[in-house]
Amino acid sequence: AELTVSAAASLTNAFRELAPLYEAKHPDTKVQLNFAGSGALLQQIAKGAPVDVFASADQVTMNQAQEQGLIKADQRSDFVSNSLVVIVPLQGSGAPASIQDLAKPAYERVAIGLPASVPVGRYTKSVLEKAGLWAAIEPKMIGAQNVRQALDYVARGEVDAGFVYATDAAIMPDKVKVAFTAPTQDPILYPIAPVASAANAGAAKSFVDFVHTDEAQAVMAKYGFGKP
Amino acid sequence: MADAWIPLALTLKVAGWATLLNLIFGVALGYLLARTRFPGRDLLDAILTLPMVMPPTVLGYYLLVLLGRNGAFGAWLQSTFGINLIFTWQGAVLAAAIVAFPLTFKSARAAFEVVEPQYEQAARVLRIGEMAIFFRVTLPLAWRGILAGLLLAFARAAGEFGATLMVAGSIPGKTQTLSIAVYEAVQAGQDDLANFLVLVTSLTCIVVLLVAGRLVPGRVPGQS
Amino acid sequence: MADAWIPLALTLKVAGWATLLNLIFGVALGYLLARTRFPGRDLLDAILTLPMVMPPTVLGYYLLVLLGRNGAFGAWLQSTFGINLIFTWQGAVLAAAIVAFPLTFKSARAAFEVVEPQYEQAARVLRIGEMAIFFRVTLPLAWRGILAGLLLAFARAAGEFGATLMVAGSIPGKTQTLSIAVYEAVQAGQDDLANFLVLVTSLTCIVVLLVAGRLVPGRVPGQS
Amino acid sequence: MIWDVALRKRFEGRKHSFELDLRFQSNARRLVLFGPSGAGKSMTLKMIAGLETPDGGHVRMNGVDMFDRDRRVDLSPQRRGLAYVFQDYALFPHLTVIQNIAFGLHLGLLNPGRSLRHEAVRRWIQAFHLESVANQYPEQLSGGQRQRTALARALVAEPRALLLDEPFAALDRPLRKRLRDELARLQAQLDIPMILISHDEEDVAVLADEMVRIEHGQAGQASLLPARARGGRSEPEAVQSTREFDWINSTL
Amino acid sequence: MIWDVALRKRFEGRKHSFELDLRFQSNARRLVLFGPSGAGKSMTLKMIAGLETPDGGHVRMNGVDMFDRDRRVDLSPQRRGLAYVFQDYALFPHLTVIQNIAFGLHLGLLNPGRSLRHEAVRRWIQAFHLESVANQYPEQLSGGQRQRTALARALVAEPRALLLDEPFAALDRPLRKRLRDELARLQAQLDIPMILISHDEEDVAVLADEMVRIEHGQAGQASLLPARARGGRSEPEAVQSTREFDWINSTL
Ligand SMILES: Nc1ncnc2c1ncn2[C@@H]1O[C@H](COP(=O)(O)OP(=O)(O)OP(=O)(O)O)[C@@H](O)[C@H]1O
Ligand SMILES: Nc1ncnc2c1ncn2[C@@H]1O[C@H](COP(=O)(O)OP(=O)(O)OP(=O)(O)O)[C@@H](O)[C@H]1O
Ligand code: MOO
Ligand SMILES: [Mg+2]
Ligand SMILES: [Mg+2]
Repeated sequence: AELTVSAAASLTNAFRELAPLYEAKHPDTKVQLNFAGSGALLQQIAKGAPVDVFASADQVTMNQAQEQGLIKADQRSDFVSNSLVVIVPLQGSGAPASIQDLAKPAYERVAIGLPASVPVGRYTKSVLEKAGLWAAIEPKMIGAQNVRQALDYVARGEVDAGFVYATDAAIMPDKVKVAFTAPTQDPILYPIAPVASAANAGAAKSFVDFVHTDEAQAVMAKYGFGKP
Repeated sequence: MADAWIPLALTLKVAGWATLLNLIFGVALGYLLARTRFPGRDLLDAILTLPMVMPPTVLGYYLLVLLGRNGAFGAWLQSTFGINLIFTWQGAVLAAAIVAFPLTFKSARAAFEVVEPQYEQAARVLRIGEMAIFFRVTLPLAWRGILAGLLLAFARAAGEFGATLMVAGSIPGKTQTLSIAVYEAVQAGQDDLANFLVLVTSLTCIVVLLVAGRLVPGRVPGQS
Repeated sequence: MADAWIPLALTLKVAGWATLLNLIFGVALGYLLARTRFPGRDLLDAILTLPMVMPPTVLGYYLLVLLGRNGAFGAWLQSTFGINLIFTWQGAVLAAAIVAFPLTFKSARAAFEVVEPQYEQAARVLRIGEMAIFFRVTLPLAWRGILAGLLLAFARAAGEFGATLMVAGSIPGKTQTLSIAVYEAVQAGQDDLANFLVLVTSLTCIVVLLVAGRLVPGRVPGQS
Repeated sequence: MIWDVALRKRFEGRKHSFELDLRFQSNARRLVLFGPSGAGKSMTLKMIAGLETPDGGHVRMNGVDMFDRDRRVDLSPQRRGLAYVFQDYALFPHLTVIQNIAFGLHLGLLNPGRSLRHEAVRRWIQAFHLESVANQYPEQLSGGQRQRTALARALVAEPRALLLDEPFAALDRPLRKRLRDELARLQAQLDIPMILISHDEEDVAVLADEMVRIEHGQAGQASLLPARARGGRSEPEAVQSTREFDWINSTL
Repeated sequence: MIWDVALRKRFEGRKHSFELDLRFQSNARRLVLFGPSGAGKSMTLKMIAGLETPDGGHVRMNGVDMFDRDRRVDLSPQRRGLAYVFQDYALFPHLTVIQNIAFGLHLGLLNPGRSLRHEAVRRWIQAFHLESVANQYPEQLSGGQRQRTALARALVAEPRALLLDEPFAALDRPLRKRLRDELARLQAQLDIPMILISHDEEDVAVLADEMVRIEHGQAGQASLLPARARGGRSEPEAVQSTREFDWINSTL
């Protein structure tokens, strides 16, 4: 049977490695991975796309799915954690020591995921608002369509700093360096759940269980994700 | 990197079908608007151009609303024919065809408009029916302009990913076209893979465009 | 919702300039390829069509690589003229112009190809220079086809957001165009805002297309 | 009555307008429309063929209504079945000479092939000396070759009647004479009515039984030409006998 | 020597090819090219005007090289400054009659306006009876009106020489006579050489000093016509004096 998993774009590399492992254990199941921004994935499911498992990058999106009755709420769980970091180009001169430093004129441009639609932007905005810096930083903001675009901007030296997940920063250690971790109010936890209308409910549940196994967690850790 | 083959085949299939749909509907509507006058003709023309103006993702969203199991048209398709277009390559065809539609339509209309009506009249007095006149006189004389539009439509359909991603998803081997694969490679920071896939895309399209350009005779032999 | 005004104005500015660039380069290259023969002409034609085939985000990525502070061309621009295109509306213009370029180019080439060379010869024996012939004979006779292409290019430029977003960043009031705003609203699930912005976009484009269509006379008065 | 024609049509130009309002009847199998440039001859012929719609009036041939404003009859050009040779040829630019001539013989959705299949096409190509250009496109033809191709294209379909708008204008003298004779012979063979626009008095002399004079959009009644033997007459005689047309010289 | 022309050119058709290889010299201010359809007359005139490039040979006018393959001279049509009236008119479809005629008087990047500004344009419009259609587009003209517009367009620019490809073919007889006389008078006034292609013996009679016969792509030497008074001669006389052209009837 086929099992369709819709996963947030930031899970791309890790889930591509997970799928064969799961298939090895369940030879009669073929995993089909579908990656996009969490928001787009939610809309697809809401409009009736044949999805069995939904893994989102943030709680807000999963909450919306739950409110609309799209997922099996009783089988929802958080399976990895991530952290928000500030990165700067590797060749750049110095790095900010704290979030306050970003307000200094030396940092002309800061790449941030678009707060309205990108989860990482949402986290960033709340961190900056809590620090009372949003008004100062917003004019410097270069909006990114997703987290990887922000990463690209920093890697190419087009901006002076950027907010990304630790997992993204880990992809390009030769181009960016992590200045510091920005503490978020709530921990960044990735939720996963079987879709309510899943054609393959048994397999969906078994996949959700699978991502919690040590074997799967080891793979996730390789890509920089933490335990929930 | 041999993986490029499957998305490539899928891309050609999706773009090919989308171009075919464009050929039929774009030419028909282009002809209609070139040759008939009715109130609201210009407005209809502008509306038919709108898919070009919408960001593809947004278009994809509206398609999703329309075609989804819970959408007006999707529900009807499902209950009547048992067809579901979401997350299928046929859905990708539809999305790509709609995004590319204005290209064929506009080119076809412009091409039909410069065909001298006198040639059609000459065919009429030779007792050739209107349908045959269209296929034997009007269409061949407008063909160059239409072809230019079709090639653009093919290219656009092959490169489309915003609307396609929304409607068909990005399922490797099933709905993941080359351009979605490129997009994901760029997103994943796999620059080498991205460059390779871009090369494959470019070469394929160059070959298709070159071959298609060859298939069509010049306006008249002996002309440059 | 009055917020729509600023991105709307920006969209019109960006699409307008992009169309202007298209007019100049698309018409020039379309003419060149329609009227001269050289080895590799068909190849050049296919290459000039490639921006259509690339997913815009990918195109934007390559533009970033080229035009960025550390990019080959960007570094030269910066050191020579002190110009930086990344994250400016001019950068958005460039991205939109490149994405839309094949539309104008292909239409222009097809339109020039159907102009009877005899009209140009008639002008030549009347001692009119080649440049004046182009503007007084060739261009007016090809104008309908070119205009169809330009309108498509305008629509595409107005709707572009993948490449634009990449090159220009989405700086509210500075580089956030209407289609980026629509995209965000859709992504954020703000359906009402999205619908409203789509309405604004659609109406604006319909008005622009209608007005532009009016400005141009039909092929000849008395013709339908 | 072979031809019973009454036509009204108004063209609005930018500053001037042109108004056509004429009627004529004729029993002549060979009728010529004659008159100064811009008088409305081509327009009249087009309305007879059904290529322009008159504002009012009627077109009747052998008692059959082809157009009648009042009775709401308006046959399509196809159903009228009148062959038409255009003043500027209107050859299909994407077809060779052979294909152009064979065009009306194929009724399907495809154009005739490039090879010579039809006996009738072969015959007309020979009659009009088009062998050497049979595979060329209109653009590659001389003016005369174009017109001969147009003529052959109209004739090959064996139409119900033949409408010719200055068919010999671009031809040289010997060819004109030859084609004129060919046409006269054909006329006798096929036994179909013919209307011809011409400025050439010799055309009138050899090809016309009656003549309708059109001027400023108006027609005089068809005037019978002096009785004469059809076909071969010596040239000077023909020139002589057309002196009667010198009225034209005084009208302009 | 006014005209010294030697031309070689090969056209490759699909099955047949056409080869032109001719030379002629003439001191006639009024030269006519005469010959059967498809012989290469239009082609020759186009090569003289610089609109087609010969494979070899030369074109000299009044001793000035306009084209010489061996000396690598090839003046552009603009620099040759020879007015040309096309066999199928080639009127600009996007311009009115006034604009078409005024076309060559404006050298800038813009087309002339729709209003009558130039005295010369007004004069030619009157001379050719085009007043009533002055603001119409070519598509709205009768065949004769189109040709007269083309003629006026060529003449208004006061060219160095005048090349006319069957300029009177589509005209009716009185108009043809009138324009022919007008042209003859203009000829005398402007004092420029003229080459004319015609099948019409009366054209030859009234407008030609010498005649070059072209057949199968080859030309005989220019043959002087019998001495005659230029301009006004009565018609029958002209017709009479062209009997000498009856050779054509025997060649085909
Ligand atoms: N592009 C071409 N390819 C092949 N043959 C051509 C081409 N253009 C012209 N020809 C041939 O060249 C010959 C000469 O043509 P041209 O137009 O000079 O004839 P012409 O003497 O002016 O005849 P007419 O009196 O009928 O106008 C014709 O037989 C024509 O078929
Ligand atoms: N669309 C139009 N708008 C305005 N006037 C027009 C239009 N079409 C034709 N005319 C005018 O109608 C008149 C008749 O044209 P027609 O072609 O019938 O003349 P004709 O008798 O065939 O002349 P010729 O012998 O020169 O071919 C002309 O004066 C022409 O200017
Ligand atoms: O992985 Mo996301 O949904 O692009 O932040
Ligand atoms: Mg006429
Ligand atoms: Mg000729």
